[in-house]
Amino acid sequence: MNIVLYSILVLGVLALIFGALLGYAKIKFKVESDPLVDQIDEILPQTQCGQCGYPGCRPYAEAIANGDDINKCPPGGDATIKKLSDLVGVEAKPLAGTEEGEQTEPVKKVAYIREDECIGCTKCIQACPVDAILGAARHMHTVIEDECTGCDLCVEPCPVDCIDMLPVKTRPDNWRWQLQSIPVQQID
Amino acid sequence: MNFKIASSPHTHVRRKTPAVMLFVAIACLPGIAVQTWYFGIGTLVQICLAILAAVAAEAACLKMRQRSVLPRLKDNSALLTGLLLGISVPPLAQWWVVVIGAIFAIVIAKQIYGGLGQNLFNPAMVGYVVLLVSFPLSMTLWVPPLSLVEYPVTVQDTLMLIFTGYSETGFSLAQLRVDLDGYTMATPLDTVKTALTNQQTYQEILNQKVFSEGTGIAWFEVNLAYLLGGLFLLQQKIINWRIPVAFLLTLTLFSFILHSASPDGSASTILHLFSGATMFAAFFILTDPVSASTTAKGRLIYGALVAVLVFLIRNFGGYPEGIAFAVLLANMAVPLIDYYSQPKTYGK
Amino acid sequence: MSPIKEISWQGIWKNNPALVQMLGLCPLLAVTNTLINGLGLGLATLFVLLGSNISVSIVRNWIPNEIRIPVFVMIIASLVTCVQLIMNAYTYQLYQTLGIFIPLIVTNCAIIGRAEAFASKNNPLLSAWDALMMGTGFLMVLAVLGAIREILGNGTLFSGADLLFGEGATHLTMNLFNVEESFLVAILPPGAFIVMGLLIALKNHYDKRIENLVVGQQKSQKIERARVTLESQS
Amino acid sequence: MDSLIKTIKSGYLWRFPGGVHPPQKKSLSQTGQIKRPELASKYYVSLKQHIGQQAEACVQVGDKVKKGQMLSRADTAMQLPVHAPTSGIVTDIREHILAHPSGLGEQTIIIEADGSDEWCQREGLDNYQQLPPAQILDKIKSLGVAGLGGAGFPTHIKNSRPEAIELLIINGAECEPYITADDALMREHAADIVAGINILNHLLEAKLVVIAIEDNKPEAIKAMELASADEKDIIVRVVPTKYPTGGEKQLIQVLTGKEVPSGGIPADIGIVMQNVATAYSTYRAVIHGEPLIERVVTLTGESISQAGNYWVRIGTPVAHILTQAGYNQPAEGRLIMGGPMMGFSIHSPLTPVSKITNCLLAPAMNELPDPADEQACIRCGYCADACPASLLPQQLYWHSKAREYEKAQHFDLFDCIECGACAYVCPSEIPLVQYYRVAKANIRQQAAENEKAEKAKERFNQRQLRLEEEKQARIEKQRLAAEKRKQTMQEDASAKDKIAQALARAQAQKASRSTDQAKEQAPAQSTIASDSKNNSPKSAAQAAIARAKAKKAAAQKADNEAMQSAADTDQSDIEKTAKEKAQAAIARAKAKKAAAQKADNEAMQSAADTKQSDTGKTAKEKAQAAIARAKAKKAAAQKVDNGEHANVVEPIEQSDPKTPEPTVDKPASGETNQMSQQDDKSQRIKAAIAKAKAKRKQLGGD
Repeated sequence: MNIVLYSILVLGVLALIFGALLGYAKIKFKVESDPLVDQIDEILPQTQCGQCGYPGCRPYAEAIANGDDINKCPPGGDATIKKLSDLVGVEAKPLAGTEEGEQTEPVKKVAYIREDECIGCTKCIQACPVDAILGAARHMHTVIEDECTGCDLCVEPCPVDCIDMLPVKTRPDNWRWQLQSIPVQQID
Repeated sequence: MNFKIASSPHTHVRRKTPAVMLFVAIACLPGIAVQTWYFGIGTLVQICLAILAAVAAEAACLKMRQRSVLPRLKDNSALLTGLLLGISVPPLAQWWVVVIGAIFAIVIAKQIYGGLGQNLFNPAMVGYVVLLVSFPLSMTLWVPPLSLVEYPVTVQDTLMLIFTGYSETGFSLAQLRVDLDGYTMATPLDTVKTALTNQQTYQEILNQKVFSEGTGIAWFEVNLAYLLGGLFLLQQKIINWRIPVAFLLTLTLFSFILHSASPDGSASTILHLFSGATMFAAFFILTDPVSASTTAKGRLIYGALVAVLVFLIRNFGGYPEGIAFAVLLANMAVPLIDYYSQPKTYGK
Repeated sequence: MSPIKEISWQGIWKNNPALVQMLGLCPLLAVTNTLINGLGLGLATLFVLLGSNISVSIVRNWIPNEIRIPVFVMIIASLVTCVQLIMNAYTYQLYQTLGIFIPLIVTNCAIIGRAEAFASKNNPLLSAWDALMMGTGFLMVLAVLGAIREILGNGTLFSGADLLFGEGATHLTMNLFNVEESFLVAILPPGAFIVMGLLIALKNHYDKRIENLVVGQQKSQKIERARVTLESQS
Repeated sequence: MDSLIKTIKSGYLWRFPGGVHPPQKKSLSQTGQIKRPELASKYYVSLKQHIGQQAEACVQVGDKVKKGQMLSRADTAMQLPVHAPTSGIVTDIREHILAHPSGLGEQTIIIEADGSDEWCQREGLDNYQQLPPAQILDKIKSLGVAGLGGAGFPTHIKNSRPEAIELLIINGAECEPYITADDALMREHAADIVAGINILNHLLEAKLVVIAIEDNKPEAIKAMELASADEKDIIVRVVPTKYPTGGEKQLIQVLTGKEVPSGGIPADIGIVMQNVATAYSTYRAVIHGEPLIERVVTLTGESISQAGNYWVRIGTPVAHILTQAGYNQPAEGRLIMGGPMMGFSIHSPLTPVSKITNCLLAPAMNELPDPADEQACIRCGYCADACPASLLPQQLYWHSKAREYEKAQHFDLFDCIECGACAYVCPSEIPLVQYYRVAKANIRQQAAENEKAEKAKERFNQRQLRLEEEKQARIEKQRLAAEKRKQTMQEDASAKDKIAQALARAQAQKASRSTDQAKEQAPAQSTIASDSKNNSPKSAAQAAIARAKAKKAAAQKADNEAMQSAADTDQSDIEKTAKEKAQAAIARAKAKKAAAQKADNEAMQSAADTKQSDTGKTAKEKAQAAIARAKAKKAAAQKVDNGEHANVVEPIEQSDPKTPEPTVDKPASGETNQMSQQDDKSQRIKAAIAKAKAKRKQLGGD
């Protein structure tokens, strides 16, 4: 009987001590905020295009932190998914809406307004998430190329379809040494 | 006019990887010749077996991994692995020993890591260590040099021994190991180890028959031959001088210090340098580019590290020869060594 | 898939505690030099897992979140002590062979992992099933590993069956082949790592095959695009 | 520094780590005078030939230019002008392939030579010693002098460093195999080079000038020693032949033992390095006023029968000089601009020679064999032994290949000078340099993208903030207005009228706005409404008003008239105004909100009035508007294969697709006469529709 008594006693005392320790730890080492969202937001391409189903990159970052899929960002492509999977510790999946093995290297694009067709309706200006379109009502608009994220949100609202999404042109300056991909130009 | 597009530089040195491997193999030849001279045709049989097994294993693995087989076999790396392993195995060990070793070396130590260039450990040494650990008996059955053998071992005997375990006349290998005077022979290092644990002094040990003038019979010459091959490699700039030099110097230094401190309780420097696999290891094993360090400083550290480990194992460890273990241990340290021995970049 | 089926699939294959979660590797690698040793430890672990999952599941609603781990450990430790005493009583020789690895079951992450991940969130019945399946998965790996190493190293199978199943099981021991020298590496710890690695590779290989067969059947749904500036227009 | 200069003077040489000794092959082109090929018929002068920004062209197509005339204007410091290589006519300014490994194009001025090769007016600065440095620098800049060694760094910038310069190194090492351009120049123009050096040193006031020449050019060494014998601050230093001794950083290390700090420039340690050819062209520019329009180019390789050095005008297409030098192209040849170690293979025979082209290498089939397939890296470390920058190429390769760019940068990827020594010695024939280039380009790209993303995020957040503020303001305003209304209601009973009015207005606004609702009603209404004047194709035509809008002419016209109608509005009676306004709004383009907002008061009123007036015409207008929107929404996909439509489209299809506008206008204007004044709009619309159709067809045809 003594054994049982001692056992209970010892365990009880231990429980008290460790209980106190745990209580202290809970108060002392409380985690305040979640830095994960910031890290995820860093990885996202900040096009603010909404193709993930969230209004902007930050909301999507929050959603990922709360357990949403990481494969909903078409502008980021596979590279972003891979980085996200490394950060969040989730298995990388193919981009939503595509098949396994399908290449999803995003093509960087810039919006371009065919200025002679623009009627100055300002709709695209209102649609642009980063205020990259200049113009006033009834005056021709134009896209600030450097600020455009290529989200194509301005294309649909345009009533006269005068906005094109053009791939960013490769110039000698931003050429990436892809020797294989160069077409042999035949001039004259 | 259409032009081909290519990346600079447009000119290349004409020495390719297969050639480098072949050079190393060729440099082994003097050592193999001397070894065959002293220990019989068994050495050559083992080498052939090892090479065959290694190349076959490599081909099978490549096939399974769905890689192109022939171009990769042509890089001669499997051949070299087999060769190095074949040299290390006792000449009269049974055939399956070396075959298992070669398969293990190629499959587990090389292909599973991703093939040539990806392996962390020296494949030949992995194979050797697996054999040594698994079949300690077979792997320590070095016959005495032919000149000392009581019963002459013919070519047929050798083949019979390797493939059946018994010689034509029905002797087992253990029986053949008995020399003219009826003593069981072992390698010099083995003898030293056993005798020292039996409280004999080093001078007494030297009187045993395996020794002549401070070095083991046959082993001195074998080492010399490998040294020769190594110098050829150095001259051809196939290997870098840093690893062998660091290795040999450190081994010399440590063994000299210990031998000076206790001349009776430890082997001499000469014995350390010219018996066992010292020279073979210094020029052919340690310099395996894939698993060795690649920075200038790192190579010195790597060579010295192996030497220290060899010295420790030989003198204080359980095995008479410790090169294989030392190499594997140092292999593990290579990424670390390389990381911390980066050269100073220009302008930094 | 019904939850019962799902749990079985998860425990035995998909989320196998040894091959996939890589939990409890210490005893796994240390004792599996023969099939019987593996079976013995596997059964012990299975029993503890079953007990702990049921107990945790029963009391799950009363455990404050902050101290759940200590509570789980306490439950598991008690069960391990029971198992240890039982083995000591009935399979003394096996108890001797397994040695420290029986008490070490307490620290087997597979068990506390199940308590944390499953039992603390599900009802006792499901938890018991989960424990059974996870335990079986673990046991199977132990047994296979032990069998392979035993065959490679000694050329035998079921050697020492009497330790686990009593005297009557002695004839179970099979001598598959005789070699002059055993393949020692298989018995030694490195062999455990190598064989384990190969087992995992094999499993992944089959998974990939299965995946290739199934692939193309499901395609992820299209996402409704959000209009960042929709509300600001109205 | 003084002691260092003493050491340098004593003849001591340091050495740099690594380096390789590829076969020299200089004998192919080393002998003989520098030849002058015939003039080409066309020259392609790229506007950008150097590091820095592209200058703006200052000539126009059709201009007659003289040899040496400035073709582009350099406004900022990092710009350099280009000059006409010969006299002739500017025939085009367009994108043309550039002397760049990418084979991409840049703006290029194309000059058709007239054969007279007539100089423009040149002015030298004979008494440059008396002039302020700024004037000399300006001369150098305006004559387009750039570093002729490799990168083409503008010379005037290098020579106007604010730091005190102790040492001027003239690089005549020319370490790349095959190339002998500098060698030939030194042999033939040593005195001019020394004169150029004097000009450069006059600007820099360095304590010592070292001319470094590799020991495989004995004649050049002799010539330079002879020419500089009288100059006490100039010494000729012979350096051992090893690749890449001619690299800026390596040569500095060999001559001074110092290292240029990572990411820095030689001026940071008091050193400036210029190429011998740069010194020569500086001399030509300052003393003779000749712009940089030609340079020595080595044409070599076993495919060229008359290998040697040539004075080549900048902008000459390589095909021209190759023909002159007797080039027989092998079946699958490469043509390399630059040397075999660092040169790049060019894509087209029309690639022009640029300021940095020092060699054209046309190897025979087995002279420089193509690299075999890349094999596994065996970590042999030969590359590390060969690297002149003491990098670990095998690690860089590893990380570059795995795209672990952070780790690659940790191993100092950006200190790689891409000399190619590592790839030269690699036994596995891995194109190491290519891996580094791709990695560097990707890292730069990534950095640019990150910066852009950061900016986008900031802008997005700012915008969100602004929208939120606006929303608050709107709510506040509405609240105030409601309160005010309440007050007035209580105060004044007669306000009821006003409310009625407001309601009417609101309704009108809604009507004019709700395009989507109108869409459904549109077709039916339109057919009825347009019965009187428009047959069905016509109404369909009206329906496509949106498309019509898409065309410039129509839009402009509409704009003008809408303006006018808007102007008329005030004068004419209310009903008419209303109609005009509505038309204007429609014509202005389905700009739902814009129209609603802008036209606010008037449009609202007019819409209300329109409703009240209830005339057939108004209904028609509305229908048109609705239809237009409907069509706009349905857009391109719908193809109406109406016979009548086809008629309208027909003439356009026959005409040149590039100029549909005038063609379309004709039938449209023909119809105009038959129509009443009020309907000139519908005619316009029709025209526009036709255009839109044509365009769609064109697109479809593509």
